[in-house]
Amino acid sequence: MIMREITYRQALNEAHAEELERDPNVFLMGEEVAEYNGAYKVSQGLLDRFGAERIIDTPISENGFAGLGVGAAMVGLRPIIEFMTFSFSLVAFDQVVNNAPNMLTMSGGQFNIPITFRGPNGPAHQLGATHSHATECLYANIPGLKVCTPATPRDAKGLLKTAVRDNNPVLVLESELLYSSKGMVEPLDVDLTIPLGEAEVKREGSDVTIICYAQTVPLALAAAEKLEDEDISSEIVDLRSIKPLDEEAIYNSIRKTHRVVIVEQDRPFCGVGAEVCYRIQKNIFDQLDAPIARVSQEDVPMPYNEKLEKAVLPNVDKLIGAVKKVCYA
Amino acid sequence: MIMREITYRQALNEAHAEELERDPNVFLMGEEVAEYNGAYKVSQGLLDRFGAERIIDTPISENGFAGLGVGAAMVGLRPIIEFMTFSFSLVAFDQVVNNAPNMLTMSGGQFNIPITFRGPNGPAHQLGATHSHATECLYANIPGLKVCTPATPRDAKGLLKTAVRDNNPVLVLESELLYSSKGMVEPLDVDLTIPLGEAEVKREGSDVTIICYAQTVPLALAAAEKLEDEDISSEIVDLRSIKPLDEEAIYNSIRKTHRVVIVEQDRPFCGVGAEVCYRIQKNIFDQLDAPIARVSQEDVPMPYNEKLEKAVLPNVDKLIGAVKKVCYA
Amino acid sequence: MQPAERDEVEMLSLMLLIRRFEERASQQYQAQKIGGFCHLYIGQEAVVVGAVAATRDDDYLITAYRDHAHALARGTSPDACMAELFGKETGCSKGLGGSMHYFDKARHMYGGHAIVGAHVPLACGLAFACKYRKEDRVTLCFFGDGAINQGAFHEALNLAALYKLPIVFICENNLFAMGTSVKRSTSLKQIVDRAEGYDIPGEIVDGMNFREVRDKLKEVVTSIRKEPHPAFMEVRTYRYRGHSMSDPASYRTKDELEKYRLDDPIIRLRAQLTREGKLTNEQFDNIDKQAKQTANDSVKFAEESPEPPLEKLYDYTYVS
Amino acid sequence: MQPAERDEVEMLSLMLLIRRFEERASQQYQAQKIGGFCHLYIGQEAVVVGAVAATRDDDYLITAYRDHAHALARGTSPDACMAELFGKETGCSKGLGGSMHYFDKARHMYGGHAIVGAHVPLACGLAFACKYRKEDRVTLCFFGDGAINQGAFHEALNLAALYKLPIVFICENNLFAMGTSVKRSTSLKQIVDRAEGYDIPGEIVDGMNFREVRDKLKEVVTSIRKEPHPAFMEVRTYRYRGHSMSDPASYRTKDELEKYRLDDPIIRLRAQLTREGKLTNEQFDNIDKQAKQTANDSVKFAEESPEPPLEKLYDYTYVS
Ligand SMILES: Cc1ncc(C[n+]2csc(CCOP(=O)(O)OP(=O)(O)O)c2C)c(N)n1
Ligand SMILES: Cc1ncc(C[n+]2csc(CCOP(=O)(O)OP(=O)(O)O)c2C)c(N)n1
Ligand SMILES: [Mg+2]
Ligand SMILES: [Mg+2]
Repeated sequence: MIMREITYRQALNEAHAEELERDPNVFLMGEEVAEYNGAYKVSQGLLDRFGAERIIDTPISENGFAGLGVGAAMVGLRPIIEFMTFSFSLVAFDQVVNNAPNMLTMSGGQFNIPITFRGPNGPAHQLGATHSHATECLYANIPGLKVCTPATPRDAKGLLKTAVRDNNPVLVLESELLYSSKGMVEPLDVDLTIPLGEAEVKREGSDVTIICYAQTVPLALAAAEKLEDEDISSEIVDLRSIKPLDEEAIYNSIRKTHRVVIVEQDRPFCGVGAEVCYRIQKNIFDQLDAPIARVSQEDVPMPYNEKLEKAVLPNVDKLIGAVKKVCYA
Repeated sequence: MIMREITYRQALNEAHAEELERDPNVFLMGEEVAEYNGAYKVSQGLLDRFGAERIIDTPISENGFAGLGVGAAMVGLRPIIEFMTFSFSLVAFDQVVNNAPNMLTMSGGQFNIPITFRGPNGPAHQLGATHSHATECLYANIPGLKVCTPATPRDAKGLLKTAVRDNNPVLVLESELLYSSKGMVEPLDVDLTIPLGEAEVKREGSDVTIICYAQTVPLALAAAEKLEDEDISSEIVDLRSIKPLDEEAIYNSIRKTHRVVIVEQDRPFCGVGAEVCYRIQKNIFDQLDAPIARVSQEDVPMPYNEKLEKAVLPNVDKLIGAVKKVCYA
Repeated sequence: MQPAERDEVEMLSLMLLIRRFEERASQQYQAQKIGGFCHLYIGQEAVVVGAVAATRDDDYLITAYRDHAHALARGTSPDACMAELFGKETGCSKGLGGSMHYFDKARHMYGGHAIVGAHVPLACGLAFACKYRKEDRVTLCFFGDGAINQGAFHEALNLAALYKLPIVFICENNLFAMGTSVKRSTSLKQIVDRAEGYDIPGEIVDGMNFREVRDKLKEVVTSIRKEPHPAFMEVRTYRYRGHSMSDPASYRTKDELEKYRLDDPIIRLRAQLTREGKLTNEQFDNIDKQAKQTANDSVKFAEESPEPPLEKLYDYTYVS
Repeated sequence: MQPAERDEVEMLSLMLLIRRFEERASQQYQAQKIGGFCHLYIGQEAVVVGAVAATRDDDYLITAYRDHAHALARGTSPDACMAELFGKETGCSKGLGGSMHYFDKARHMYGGHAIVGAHVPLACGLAFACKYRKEDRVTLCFFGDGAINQGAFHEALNLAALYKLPIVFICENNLFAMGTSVKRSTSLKQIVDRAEGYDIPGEIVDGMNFREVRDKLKEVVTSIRKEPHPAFMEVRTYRYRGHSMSDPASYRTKDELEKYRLDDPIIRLRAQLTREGKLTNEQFDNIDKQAKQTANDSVKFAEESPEPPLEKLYDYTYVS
């Protein structure tokens, strides 16, 4: 099997095409997904290939079309709803957190909602306070939703395909800054799926476990390189899914390293790292040789200025600082 | 000074009346707040006293009137926006998490937003999946918002009055199930305010610290009584404000007890308890004699059936179980 | 496939069943056998029964939280409906949904939704699916006069018009949203005018008159089946009871209520049928007796039904 | 207090300044001196300048992210505007807002808002405050044709009509929302028809004609000052550039663009003034030279301005 090097964008595009091909119940709906080929070109060529009945442009009505998707899913269609960014999903919050995940319970098990909400999530570059939301912790709080955060082209393709086939509402939180990044992916004739709820060790190490996901994966890998120079060996655990959370993978790594830093792209207060930290200390408290550290955003609205934005975001230096602190504690 | 025993509802009503009286810029807006005197009668009599220009009924347009409030606050009015329940604030999520808290940053400090969003929050009794949201962790994630959760009539009055005078957006998360509860409050001629960000020790103890807020405060007090019988002495720390969080009060108690249980009314994943746990283990790791335990909702959509609802919610038995576990660990 | 003309006496029986069922429910609520919110439809029966009379059993139906009648009209058993209120496992939503969340998949009843306006986009999704699959079903989407001021309603109407979805938006205008009269919530002289803002054809219908609801809707549905498009109906009706069980409804006068009671949809259809010689007093009394019996039986059924077992608590969050 | 008639030559200068400013901004964006999103108003200048000419300096103004012109028209200095794009501390939002978030409190410019439709309720709040305080200001709320399909827009219009707020909703209909034409996003023949659904008086205005915008708005504003009420204007205009700096705008034809260019609002007002003997070619050239100079100077100012200091990062989350 000869792997190919493709972009994250291309990987997502292939995932769409393959699932649209596979199942006539799958359709893609969102702003500018069809004629414009996607604001970030993820849906390039899909309109030409699958036609206007399955690749559907919408008005700027996120709440409306998210809800339309949920309704269609009630009768067995499998909508892929693109939010141009997940910052705009906040105007559709009610549909995503009420109608999609609660339907199964409210109907006593009669209606599951096989829907995928996807699009870029988290800060990109100088987009300011309203366009930089990292929504993973908000949505992971909601029972009935699944949330995944691919960091590589391979994960992007495999997780999106799995999401589309999942019989529950799944959020695929992509990253604008990763769309052009490249990575090795199975050939086109392989039906690549990656299970939700399986973390991946992206690098083995013995001194410290760095837990990361999405945009913080390349960041963690870069930090690990530098830490190597200082004789600190980092194990990089990419969560890939936030919910369900692969606790075993986390614990297995910590049983080796006994030290943990969580680097997350969201805001600190009730962020993903807080939950991961709670579970670690609850379940393997005795394995910890130092307090768990987190690197996340500063708890301020995102400023436009580039220097300030950088100061708000997690970065390699902050991560290295945190790793050293837990290693020398 | 002779304290009076009044209900939580009455305390909120007094807070409104006093602030409306004090400052002509204050007005109250929401569904059924005026002619109906409030869905839960919190605004009883205010229309008669302050007139239709200041006590304003709205259509069922939460996003619209929440935004209207933010706009009015831009030019110096001090709106109190009532959500009939915070479950309905989810249709106004964008206004609450984008326009209210980001304006100060986006405008480079020109526009602060002195607005109060208030109403009952969290599960009440058999209201089902869409009407039982505990939103505190969602809103506390957002920089620029302040979030408080009064558990007693005195706190309700004092915190609401402080919120209205605060120059930032503040959420006062009340509890439907507490509206009729009673407690001692200062006489009417005392201008009672309680600072945001100050926890209160509601009961002193030495063996374990129970951190609670809102509906879990009476629950914690009840558990403490029972635990007393088994010779476990619990210190009850009522957070009162979720954000800002009174870390010192938490640490002071733990330095005495070395054991912690957090009992929260929200859902577990990325809940308030996760954040509190992270901070404790980060800042006073060495003081802990046992892993931190949390009692929160089960991570499922709220069922209507009473027995199942009870099983989802934190309760005295679950809390006692958790306390014993950390005490005998 | 056109539906067989539904028998009017049967439809009258259905209205009576709904009324008697809700009267029992109201008593049981007061006896604290039922929890949470409970909103009664009493007075509005002709709306949904008229709609059901005009449509096929496989057309899609979705509504808000005032939903008992909608399930009963679609044929969900009164037993399952009452058991749902009691939170029992035999309920139409297994006791997990409650009064506001009746669902019946087999009868194409898609709920029972409690966030005002939020189900209107769902309705568009149902209609979208029909069009996507080239089925000739029509979706009936019921909502209150208060819902039209929600953003979700607005976005949904535009989407339906844009995509030419086969859907009828049925506004059950009972003059009030809780204690707020339409005049105080809506900037319009008549609600139906809002449909124009989406280029959707609209009509005003007398919701106390079963035949008018049925006939006007039939016309609309026939047109939609020929060529999918949305339509809007403002159906004027009245709820005799408070908004929910806890509302004394002191925002309106006794006179107003009495005026509407005189126009009662059940009395009206009964009178029409009697006048036309299709129904005797004796027959009516029998029907009513039967309705009461069924309602009483449903209470017994609900009482004797088991609660959902605790261990099922985790079974409804995700499916595999 | 009625505003003094604003000098038309001055208004022409303002339009030229806006255009030259944005041309410079565009160059600087391409030179990567400016980050994030940047949306140009080129072609639409007559809309906001016409509006400003019809109103007082103390009337309230609020708009979406395509906001450079709105601040400049209100008198915010080009230096502060350019510095904002550069993320500098001397910017009109201290470099924290960027292109989409221009604010100028002193000039009653309330932003600069980037979530489509979400500022329309804010505008209602501004107008509400005026009415609450019994001031006779009018609020001008600008938004795009794409915004009218957001729930927030809908709820706001109903609230404005219900509370009789002194506000003009100005839809800058430039025919496209990103790559989506109005025909593909909106179920209506003309946008202004949507105002009827709220019983708000509406008008269509030629947005390429400064005088028409000014005169029609003046009429509306005079009526509102007498007795507060909302009004709606669909102003037809065109943006010459792509949606944002990264959009090649391949969804429209060169011919269409050329047609609108011939109708350029600056050329048109210039021709009118020249014809009427109020402006010579030489004067125009001088004005334009001045506009270019001001724009160039603003780039220099922005370049030389300091960045906001790092330690201020925490100063803008809460005030005391
Ligand atoms: C978004 C939202 N806001 C508020 C409520 C509370 N609420 C429930 S029903 C109701 C009134 C609805 O009136 P209407 O739409 O006319 O329906 P009716 O009850 O008359 O059938 C309100 C305000 C809610 N459920 N959802
Ligand atoms: C809620 C929301 N959805 C999507 C976007 C992305 N977006 C930004 S501008 C725009 C198009 C808006 O078009 P229009 O309202 O016509 O204004 P114009 O750009 O033409 O001035 C879109 C889709 C957004 N900012 N907010
Ligand atoms: Mg109603
Ligand atoms: Mg436009």
